[in-house]
Amino acid sequence: ASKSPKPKKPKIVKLATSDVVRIGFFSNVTHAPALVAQERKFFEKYLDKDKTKIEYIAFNAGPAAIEALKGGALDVTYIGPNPSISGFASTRGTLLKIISGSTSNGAQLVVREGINSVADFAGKKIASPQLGNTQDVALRSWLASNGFKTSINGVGDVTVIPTENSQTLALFQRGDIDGAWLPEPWASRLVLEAKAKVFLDEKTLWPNSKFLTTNIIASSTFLAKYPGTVKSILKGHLDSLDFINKNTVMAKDDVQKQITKWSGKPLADNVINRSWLNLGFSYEPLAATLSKSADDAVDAGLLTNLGSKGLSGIYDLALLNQILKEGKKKSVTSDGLGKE
Amino acid sequence: MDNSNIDLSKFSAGLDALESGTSRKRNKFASLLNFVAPVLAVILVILIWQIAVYLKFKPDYILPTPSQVWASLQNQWNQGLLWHSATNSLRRGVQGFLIAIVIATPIGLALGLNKMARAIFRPILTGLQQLPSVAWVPASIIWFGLSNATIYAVVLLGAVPSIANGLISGIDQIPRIYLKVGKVLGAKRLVSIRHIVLPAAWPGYLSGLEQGWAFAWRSLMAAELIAVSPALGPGLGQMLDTGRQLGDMSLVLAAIFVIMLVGVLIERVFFAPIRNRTLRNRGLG
Amino acid sequence: MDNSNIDLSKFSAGLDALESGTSRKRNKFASLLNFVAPVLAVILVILIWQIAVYLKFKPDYILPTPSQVWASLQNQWNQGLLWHSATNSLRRGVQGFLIAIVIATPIGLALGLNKMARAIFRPILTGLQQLPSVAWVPASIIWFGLSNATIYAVVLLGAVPSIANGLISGIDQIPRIYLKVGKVLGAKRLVSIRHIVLPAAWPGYLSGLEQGWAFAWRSLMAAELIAVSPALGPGLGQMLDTGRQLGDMSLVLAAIFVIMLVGVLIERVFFAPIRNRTLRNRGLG
Amino acid sequence: MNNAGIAFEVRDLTKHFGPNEPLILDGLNLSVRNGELVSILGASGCGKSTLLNILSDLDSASSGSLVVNEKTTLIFQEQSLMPWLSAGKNIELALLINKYPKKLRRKRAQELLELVHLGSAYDKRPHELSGGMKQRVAIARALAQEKKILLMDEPFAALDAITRDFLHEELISIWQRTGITIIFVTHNVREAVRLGQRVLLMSSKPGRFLKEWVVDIPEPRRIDSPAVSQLARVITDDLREEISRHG
Amino acid sequence: MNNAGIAFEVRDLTKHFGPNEPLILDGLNLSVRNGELVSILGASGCGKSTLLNILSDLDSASSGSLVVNEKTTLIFQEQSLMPWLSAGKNIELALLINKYPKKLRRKRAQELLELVHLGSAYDKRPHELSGGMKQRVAIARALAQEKKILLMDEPFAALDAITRDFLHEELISIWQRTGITIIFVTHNVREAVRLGQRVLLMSSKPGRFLKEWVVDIPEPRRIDSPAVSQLARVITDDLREEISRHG
Ligand SMILES: Nc1ncnc2c1ncn2[C@@H]1O[C@H](COP(=O)(O)OP(=O)(O)OP(=O)(O)O)[C@@H](O)[C@H]1O
Ligand SMILES: Nc1ncnc2c1ncn2[C@@H]1O[C@H](COP(=O)(O)OP(=O)(O)OP(=O)(O)O)[C@@H](O)[C@H]1O
Ligand SMILES: [Mg+2]
Ligand SMILES: [Mg+2]
Repeated sequence: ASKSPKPKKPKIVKLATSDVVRIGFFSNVTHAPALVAQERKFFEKYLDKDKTKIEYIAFNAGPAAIEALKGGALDVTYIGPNPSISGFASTRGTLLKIISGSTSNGAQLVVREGINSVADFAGKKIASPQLGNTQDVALRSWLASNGFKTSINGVGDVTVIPTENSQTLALFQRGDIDGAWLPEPWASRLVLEAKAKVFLDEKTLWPNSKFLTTNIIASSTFLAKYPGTVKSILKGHLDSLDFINKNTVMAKDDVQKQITKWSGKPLADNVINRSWLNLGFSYEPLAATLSKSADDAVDAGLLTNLGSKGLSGIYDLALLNQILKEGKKKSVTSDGLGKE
Repeated sequence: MDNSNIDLSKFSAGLDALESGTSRKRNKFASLLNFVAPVLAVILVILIWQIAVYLKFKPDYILPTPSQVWASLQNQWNQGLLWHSATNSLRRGVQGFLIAIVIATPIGLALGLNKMARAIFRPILTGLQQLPSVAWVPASIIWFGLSNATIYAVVLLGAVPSIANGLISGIDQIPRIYLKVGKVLGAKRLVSIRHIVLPAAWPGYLSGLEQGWAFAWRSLMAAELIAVSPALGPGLGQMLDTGRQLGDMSLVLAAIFVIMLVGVLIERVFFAPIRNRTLRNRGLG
Repeated sequence: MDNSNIDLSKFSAGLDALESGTSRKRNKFASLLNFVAPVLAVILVILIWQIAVYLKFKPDYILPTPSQVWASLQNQWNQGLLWHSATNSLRRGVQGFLIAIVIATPIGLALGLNKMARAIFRPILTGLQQLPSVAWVPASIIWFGLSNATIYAVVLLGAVPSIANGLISGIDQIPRIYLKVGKVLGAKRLVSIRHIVLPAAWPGYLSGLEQGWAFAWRSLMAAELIAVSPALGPGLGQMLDTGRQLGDMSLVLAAIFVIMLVGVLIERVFFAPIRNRTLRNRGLG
Repeated sequence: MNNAGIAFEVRDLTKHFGPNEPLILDGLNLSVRNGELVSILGASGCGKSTLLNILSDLDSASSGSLVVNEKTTLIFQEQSLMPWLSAGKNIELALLINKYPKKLRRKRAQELLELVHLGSAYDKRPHELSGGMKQRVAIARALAQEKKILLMDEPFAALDAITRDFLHEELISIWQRTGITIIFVTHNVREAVRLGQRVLLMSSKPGRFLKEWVVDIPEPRRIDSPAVSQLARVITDDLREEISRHG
Repeated sequence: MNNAGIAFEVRDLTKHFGPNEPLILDGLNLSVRNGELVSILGASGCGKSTLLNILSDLDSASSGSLVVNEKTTLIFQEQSLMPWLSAGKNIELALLINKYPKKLRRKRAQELLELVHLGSAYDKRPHELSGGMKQRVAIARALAQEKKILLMDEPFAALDAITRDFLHEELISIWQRTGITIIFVTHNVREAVRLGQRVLLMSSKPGRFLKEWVVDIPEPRRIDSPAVSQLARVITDDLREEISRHG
């Protein structure tokens, strides 16, 4: 335990560190903590730069990140809950551990003018980002709880159309779909660019109005071998979260800079502003929401390879809790799904 | 060949490509070979695969066993997805390909026969051929929305330039004597195209068609990812993507297997007989 | 032709394809045309586009104006991304393609010349050709990690089957007389391949190479989506995808434009001269 | 127009293949009346095929004037059957293009094949025919077109003496019956004399007509008759002189 | 092995193209000594080219035995130059394959082209050559190989009488100088007599050797000499009889 916010080194030395650490992320507003940490060099702060080199790798989608993890080409990555679960399930729990939360909330059901009540959904077409992902599952279970039948191939009282977010905007503009359950920044873009209106914010459906959007995973082998390095990254991550929550304007600016750096083009200002309002940035793993969405997915027949053990062992929050304890903060729980 | 007694009943095996292929016996053997050999190839692949699995070369979530892949296939089958996806994809692929032929052939003919048209439009055609299918997806969705038209648009934009370019190079390779004969016989434009240019360019065109089919089929796999919707129905591309999303290598391999299978089937059932007949008829078999 | 006085200084324009192409004057005109015409084509396209924009045919987030696309290009340029991406992609594409030629040519030769090998392995080759590049991505990442090797693997798996199949069908179309001449001259296996089979199959092989390049380039665009890292660097595929992800049609069109441009450039600088020389040399120009 | 007048006329025709290439034909003049049968002789490479190509509009002259008053067809010196069609279908293609009634085509093609002694070759592909057989199918195909001017480029070169004799008679009989104009290029001097009303000798480098013999031996001529032999000998001597001029 | 013994021997050779096809060659017997020059005559389509193909191992016989004691080469009846090589390079290819020293190839190719009166055609592509010129390049290419057995399938068919005469003399001189074995297929009966030590007449349907004439006219023979003409007339009569048997 240290007194100043800047940690001293002694504890780190005890844990093994790697020569290089490869950190994955998406250049996307939901990965803001990764982007801000890069811009402000928070990871570098805790990693002895002579000993450990950082490689940042930007992914476009979850599967490639998981494949890179499987191929040993990636050590730690920011990623959504669904690829985390499928990566865990498809390797019977051997591939990865969730080591911290990062982002929560920021998904909304947006609809076109004229849909004012639940009853208006009958016969409508609603898009989701991807078959079996968090929003897709949430949409289906919400519809079910309101008495609408849906099916995986779409046919039902309400047609659920999983399609890529970028296409959702075009389809909505064309009038091919009547609404969509979308994460940020897409919910904001539909509202701002296509005059959609918010029918429902997903967080209202969750206990404490919080659900998981992005977390950090580490390769199990890397975590076992180099806990020191992982711990340093987590410290950087916590600094980044801290910075984001205290300096909204600067953080947004950092995010825009990084997005521009990696993809050549920033988000529109009104889009990032509106998205930001809907997102929460915290290390809380929100393990309960993870297991609930896994259960929902299994119920919907969308997660077939989850073994009898379920998600147990997916979390390893020991390092995070160590740091929290060092910072005299309340430790977090894995809700029975792994080390704390 | 000095002092050697040439055994006439056998033909020196080394120069297969040279055979005139007139012997029926040889043909029968060849057609049997043509059907048995691919099976052999598959068995070979599975054998190597199984050995690699036995050697525990990679964990099974990276290199699943044949039986795991088989189980994935069965699972898809039981859900009714496999048959539905395969037939859906096949239908779309074949329809898209046929439409592509209908569109590409006049384009290829026009550019093949007219130097001016070729100079102006061939770069555009070649440019279009260079574009990945995914480039067409946004535009197609905007134009055609969530309908099969979107999928066909992507397939067509993939296959048409390739087929047209194949026909153009087929026309380029026509020995000049046939065009001269056509002119001397007094063939007018259309008759000449129908009876001289197309048949003379046919071998080259046919190989353009095969490449075009591959383009069509691959573009289709990309197009099928656009959305899961009742209007579109499932497809093999979707199945492959699901496997990827779930990180389920045995499903990925199962999808790859079916995609290859359908592709090879098309080649065997459609292209191979036409190709063999063409070559045989022209004394090239 | 009854009673008609044929003007000798002109040649009936209709039968372009028939010309013997020996006139230098015509050749000069042709090569000028070859360089001016594509520019004409581009101007034409931009004109139609601009008119469509003026007619307010579609809102500008769907159909951006040429100047918006230009602005996107400039923006990418200013970021240093455009030049970096284009050269990165071009280098990878060309290198991958060259490696693909080196791998595909012996395969094509072996399957083209040996009936047994062809019967067994061609279905596999054709099957591989049918697979969308994205099918290779998981396996490649797992094998080669996030390195250029992964990208090359995807490019090779896209281009090799196409080039090999092109060579096989080029060999199939060799008039038998040349192989016979080779045998009568006493050419052994390798000499025969080098001096007879390859040159005789060359026109067909060349068109296979062009298709193979398109496959390589398109596969590259897919492979570049895997990830961006200092080890990989940006590429045009990435640029296209960014446009898609952002729903930014002017960036999408800008990327399409650059991808087409590089593709057409390769065709103009590399393939067109070889093709024209080949045809001219054989009296097919 | 059939009995009188000019079938085609060539005046001061020159030809070179490219601006820096030598003249192949230089100031060539030729006028052929309707219904004439003219033989052309000349050294290998002197430009006979080039002239026939120009007459049939397959190639253009570099300068000079050319008037062709009738439809022409050409029997090529090289193999010219379509490899994707059987012998019979090759002939039917000519009939089709010339709008011969569909129902009668097969019968007509068979007749023409029989004319060239290939009655049983209808279904054979070109690659299954011998060199001489291919040549004969090409002759039958040319006859199928019934054009007013028939240009023949060494049509009988691959035929044995007997078949050739027989086809000489057939050709003369068709010519007499239909009154078509025939230009017959050959290397066989006796054949030229046997068939031609006139025999033209072409020079080489550049090609132009050097000499002309009017053959007034009455039909039926025989190729081994003394009259034919004698004129052939005279012409051969001229040909030898012409060729030796160039080495 | 050069002066005595058998160059090749064919016994009871049969050939058909496919099980239900008629026999093209049936029980053909032929024995040729080293250094012989044998002419073969026969109707168009009787199987001459088929026989040469079998002798050069391009095709297989259906039954019978064949012993070939020397390396053979063949001049094809059809156009056989590689279209992607110039005339000179076509010859150099033959030299290359036969391991002729690299440095001397160009010179040797030029010599051979001059031998066939095409000294200035080195850089011409096949499509820029006339029919007769192509044939002569093919002859030069065959000579470049210096094989012990030279099979010639109507090699002079597209040449004018004078060039042909000249090449007859060249061929005889090469033959006398090198002692190679030559099989010469032709339709020109006088040519067969002019060149051959023996002249063989082949029947058709099925092909087999009908008759044989030993030509004992001393060299230098002239194609228009009475002795040659007389024998030619005798053979032509036999040929006519044979062909008329089949219609
Ligand atoms: N496309 C071409 N390009 C260049 N030169 C050519 C071309 N075609 C023909 N020639 C040349 O023109 C000359 C005449 O050729 P042509 O074919 O007319 O001769 P020919 O009289 O028919 O000879 P042969 O009796 O051998 O057939 C030859 O010297 C030939 O090399
Ligand atoms: N590939 C083939 N398939 C079927 N029949 C063939 C094939 N090749 C040749 N023939 C037949 O064999 C016979 C002999 O042909 P070949 O070419 O040997 O004749 P040839 O004596 O050389 O005649 P020519 O003097 O006309 O060249 C012909 O009747 C021909 O139709
Ligand atoms: Mg000629
Ligand atoms: Mg023959």
